[in-house]
Amino acid sequence: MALLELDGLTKRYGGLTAVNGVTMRVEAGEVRAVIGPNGAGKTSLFHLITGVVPASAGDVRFEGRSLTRLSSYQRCQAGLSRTFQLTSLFPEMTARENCRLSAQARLARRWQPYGGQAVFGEASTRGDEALERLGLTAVAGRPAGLLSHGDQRLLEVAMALAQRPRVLLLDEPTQGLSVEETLTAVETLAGLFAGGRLTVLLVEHDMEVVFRLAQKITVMHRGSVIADDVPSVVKEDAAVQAAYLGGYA
Amino acid sequence: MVNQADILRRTMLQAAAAAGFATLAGPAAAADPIKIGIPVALTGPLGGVGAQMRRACEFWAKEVNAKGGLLGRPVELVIEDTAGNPATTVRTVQEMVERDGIRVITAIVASNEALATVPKLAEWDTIFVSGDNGDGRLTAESLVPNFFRANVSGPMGTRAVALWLRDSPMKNFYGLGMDYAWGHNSMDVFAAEAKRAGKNFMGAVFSPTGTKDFSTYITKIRQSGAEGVYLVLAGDDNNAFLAQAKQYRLGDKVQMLTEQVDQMSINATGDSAIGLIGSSRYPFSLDNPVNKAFVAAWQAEYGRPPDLFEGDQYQSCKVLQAGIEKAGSIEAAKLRTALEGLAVTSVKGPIVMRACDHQAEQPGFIVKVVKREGMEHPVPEVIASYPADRVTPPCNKMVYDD
Amino acid sequence: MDLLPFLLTQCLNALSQAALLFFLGVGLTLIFGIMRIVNFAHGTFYMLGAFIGYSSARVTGSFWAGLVIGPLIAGAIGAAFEMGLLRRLYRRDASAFLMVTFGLTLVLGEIIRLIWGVDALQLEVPEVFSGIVFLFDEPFPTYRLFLAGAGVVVAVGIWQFLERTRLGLLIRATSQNAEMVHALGVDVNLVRTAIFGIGCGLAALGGVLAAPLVTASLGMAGNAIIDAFVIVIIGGMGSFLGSLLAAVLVAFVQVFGTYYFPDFALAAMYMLMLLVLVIRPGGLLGKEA
Amino acid sequence: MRAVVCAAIVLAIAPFGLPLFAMTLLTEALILGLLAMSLDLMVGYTRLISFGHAAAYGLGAYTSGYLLLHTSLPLPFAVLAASALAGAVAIGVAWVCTLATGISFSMLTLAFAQLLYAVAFKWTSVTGASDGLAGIPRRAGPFGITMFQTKDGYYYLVLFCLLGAYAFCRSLVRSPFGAVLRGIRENEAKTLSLGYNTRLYKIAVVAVSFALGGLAGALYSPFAGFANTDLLFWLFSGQVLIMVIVGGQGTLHGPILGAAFFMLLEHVLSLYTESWALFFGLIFIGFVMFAPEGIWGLLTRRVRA
Repeated sequence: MALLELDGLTKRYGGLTAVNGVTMRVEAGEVRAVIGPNGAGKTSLFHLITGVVPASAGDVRFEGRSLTRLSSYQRCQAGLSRTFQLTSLFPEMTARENCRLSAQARLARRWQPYGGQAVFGEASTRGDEALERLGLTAVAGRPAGLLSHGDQRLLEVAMALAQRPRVLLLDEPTQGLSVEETLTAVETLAGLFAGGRLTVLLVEHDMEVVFRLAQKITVMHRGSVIADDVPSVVKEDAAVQAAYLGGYA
Repeated sequence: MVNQADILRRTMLQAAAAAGFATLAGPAAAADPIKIGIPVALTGPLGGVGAQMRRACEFWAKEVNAKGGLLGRPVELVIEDTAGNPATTVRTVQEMVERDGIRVITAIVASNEALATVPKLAEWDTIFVSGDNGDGRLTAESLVPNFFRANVSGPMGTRAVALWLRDSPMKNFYGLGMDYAWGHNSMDVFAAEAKRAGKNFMGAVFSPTGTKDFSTYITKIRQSGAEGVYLVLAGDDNNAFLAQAKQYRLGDKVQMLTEQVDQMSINATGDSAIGLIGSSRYPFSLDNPVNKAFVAAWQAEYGRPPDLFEGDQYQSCKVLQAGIEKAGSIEAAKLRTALEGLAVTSVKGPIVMRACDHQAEQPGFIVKVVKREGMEHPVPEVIASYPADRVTPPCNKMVYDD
Repeated sequence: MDLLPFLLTQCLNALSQAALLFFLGVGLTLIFGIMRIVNFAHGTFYMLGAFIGYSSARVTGSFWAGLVIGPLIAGAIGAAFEMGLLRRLYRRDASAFLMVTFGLTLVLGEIIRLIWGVDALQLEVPEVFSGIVFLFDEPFPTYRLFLAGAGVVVAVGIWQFLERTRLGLLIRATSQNAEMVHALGVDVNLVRTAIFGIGCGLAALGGVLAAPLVTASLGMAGNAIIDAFVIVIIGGMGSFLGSLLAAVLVAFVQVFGTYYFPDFALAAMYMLMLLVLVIRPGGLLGKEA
Repeated sequence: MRAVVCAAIVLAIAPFGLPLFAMTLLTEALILGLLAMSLDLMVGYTRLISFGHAAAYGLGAYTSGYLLLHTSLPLPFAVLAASALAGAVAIGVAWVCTLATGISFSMLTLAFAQLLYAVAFKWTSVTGASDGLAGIPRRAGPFGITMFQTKDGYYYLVLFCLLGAYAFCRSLVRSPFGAVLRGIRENEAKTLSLGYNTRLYKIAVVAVSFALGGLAGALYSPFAGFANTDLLFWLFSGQVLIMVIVGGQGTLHGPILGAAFFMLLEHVLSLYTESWALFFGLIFIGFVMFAPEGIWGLLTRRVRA
């Protein structure tokens, strides 16, 4: 049984079908990228998996359990942590507080309305660990809103990581970064994924990034999956080349 | 209203008394003013009425002080704005009591302000002589020993209208009142009185305070087929209704009757008020020597005759004055005894503050609004008057037996 | 009264009332749509219009002079207020506007009291419209017909203004994206001043037109502002068409609600507002959810 | 923290130094302070801008007034019951209002408060309609305690409630729960995506805020001996919101200062001039223009400088 299974997942907006019967299996420990041209339905797919928008048809299963009826925060509680295409942080909190609040969400007494030293202590430990892994310890005390754009993108990953997720969903982690920032970010992420302990689902535009990070690639085009394999095979796929990679080759 | 010099003077007086000079300081003690609290609505929707009441109090104080004061002491008014808000009124009076040592108040404008204030009078050991508050309950179920009503109450005004109706050929009546305690009380009295007079009361409708569009109410009145409609409206609502009723030509078919007719609303509605019949708590045209002197002095001071609330508040001040003179003090216990059963020759003729429910027995007047040559606005003209014993309700009651 | 004349009378009553509510609401909604300001002082401008209208009519002897002068002066005061104070606050959060317009309400209200006194003042219906027409034998004031007509004229006028004129175009563009308009070299400040002035002027126009029905009094502002809020909220904040729709809806609910359920006259408007908001949190035609 | 302890001590010894009427004003200022502080939980810490906080105050005031007039419940129990009722009603109100966010949320709270106002106007048997409830007693008890019947005793009850509520709120906003509120304030969508059921947190904070606002109202009606529909009117909601902003939102003590400032300024001005509203308004405008961070901000800026 795969960790995360999508079964005929479909989203229709009126006459437009944004996601059309996507079926996909993500195994534990796998780093999977979803790629496709603009409007292919990648971000919509993310929204369907995380429950931000309800699916028109199909099912999302996590560890064999259907998530369809769970709302977005419940899916997160189940172990899916995500980042956003447009950076979404708590700008007035420090980077450390951002991670702490994120980690706190996975603790049983996260809602405790008094005291809370124990909760904060545990959450800080997890948060600091995540900051460390993304190399953000040096800027941990700065307000998130004042960090460089590159650090903000990484901070969002750190926040997701601090939740110790079963599946990490990253929506274009290098979006809007300069060439140099992208390089740094990719190396950091590659280091992070190296141990094989994380299961990652990644939407990405930048082909260099995808081929550097992903073990498996799903290619989407106009809402449908047109290829699903290891990078070397996908690269050679004629349909993919026609639809998408042609522009890069 | 308190200034530094005032506080200083008071402190010195207290010091003198403490030093055992109290007996020697006779003249100084006599100059210690009698302070009267005026917690009156000067801003907000009741500001117009409040301005009249304050004016009457100031006129009275000036008059008294010109004649050497009360008990040989000058009268000092402590005037504060309540904005017509009962909570503010209670706080204001509390402060007057605690800060200025005030033991007598008058000139509260609205009945709900008065109803909020009276339960506290005992705690404050303070006498309150009403000059405007019409709610029948103040001298019935809500009566407290320290409250006195020198003015005409709402039920009394309604009663006067009802007495006038007995002699009128109209048979069928409808009612429009403000959705307010006063509106409901007065309407109840009117309904009961109309039935007793063998008239047909066809029902009433109540509009929320602040209603701006009366068209639907006018439709309802018209549909009822009544010959007369009894109005219990005040302030902006009253003005709006009269203006719109005129635009719908309601007066052509239905005689409008109202609990109180005052010049201020006539001025605000102009010709719309012409033909309106209602009771008046105080019409300035009363023919008696006390009133003639009062109107003349008022005219000299303000260049116009006194309006309803001015006359009624002035009467309250005179009652208070007579009480203080009789008691020789403003101590609540003494003043209360003095006021009970007190007879005064007022602007409305002889009146008696009866002991049983602290309501002043006084006559009722019915006026009709007419246009007069040489006057800018229409004026009320007395068309009937009823003696005190017919207008004043039985003790502690809001309804009448006959 | 038969059913037909009854229905006709009530519908015309509602339409005349809708016109007054529309004048009140549309200015507020325009200001909100463009400037994201909840203008607490809107009711006070309405009241100011009534008082200036009264004085101008008294001095010139013509209601129509008041109808022109009232909105002009109120609009000028509104524009001056925007230039003098509001303009310095656009970088701050919405609470600053709430407070500064609350302050203006107090100041303007007190100035009106000092100038015109506490007594209510009557503005006579203009001679032309002081008569009545008979609808199946039921008298109906021509002034109310005029009000309904004025509502239609002003609504069409504003619509044409927004659609056809350059300023209208800028106003619509600014409500979409102020920075973009600014980048195009347009003085956004000027647009804001204009819209604030126009909004206040519209409120004052409503005030002058309402004065013959309710008299000019110090109680006007408090009543008006909550009505204006309700119209804007039901219609959707910032939506011109929404405020028109809401004014008509509220007027009909009030006129017929008061007739059939007089005990709920006060609650009807708020129940309607709650109902609309629960179904459509952004209001009938609002964009925000 | 030291400043808070100092302020508490000064307030505790105030009855020994202040004249009677000043104590009346101070008591009312503290009650309003409690109300403003309760609103700060929503406005300052969660950015839930409520235009209907008068509903909490009015609910509390009417409930304790009704209980004291018509039952034999001792004063402290009546006050607590009123506070609990306000909190319970808030759960229902918040459940509906949190369907919306931003300005729509504000408008829904306004609609609810106005509906409550309309109900209070019609439900004569309970609310006394336009008359309100008058002559509300400060009943003795429990266990024969008569302390609260005296002026100073009542002041201490109010002070105790305010300090207790302050300690509670302070602990709340610094707790894990408070951290989530802060998250909602800064970025609600993100907070939701982190796995927090933000709507539940919002409903909870509205309930707490209403319970404390209700407590303030419940203390007010036996203090004034009176409750009426003005306490529920939208204008009052606006004033409380302004007290919070003037004082400095998101600080808890700022709004208490704001409330005292608002009330005392209005009071002092109205003593000296009939045109108090003119100066009151001008001072407000001046505040916005020159002291954007509120009274607390102004004070701390002075201290730092």
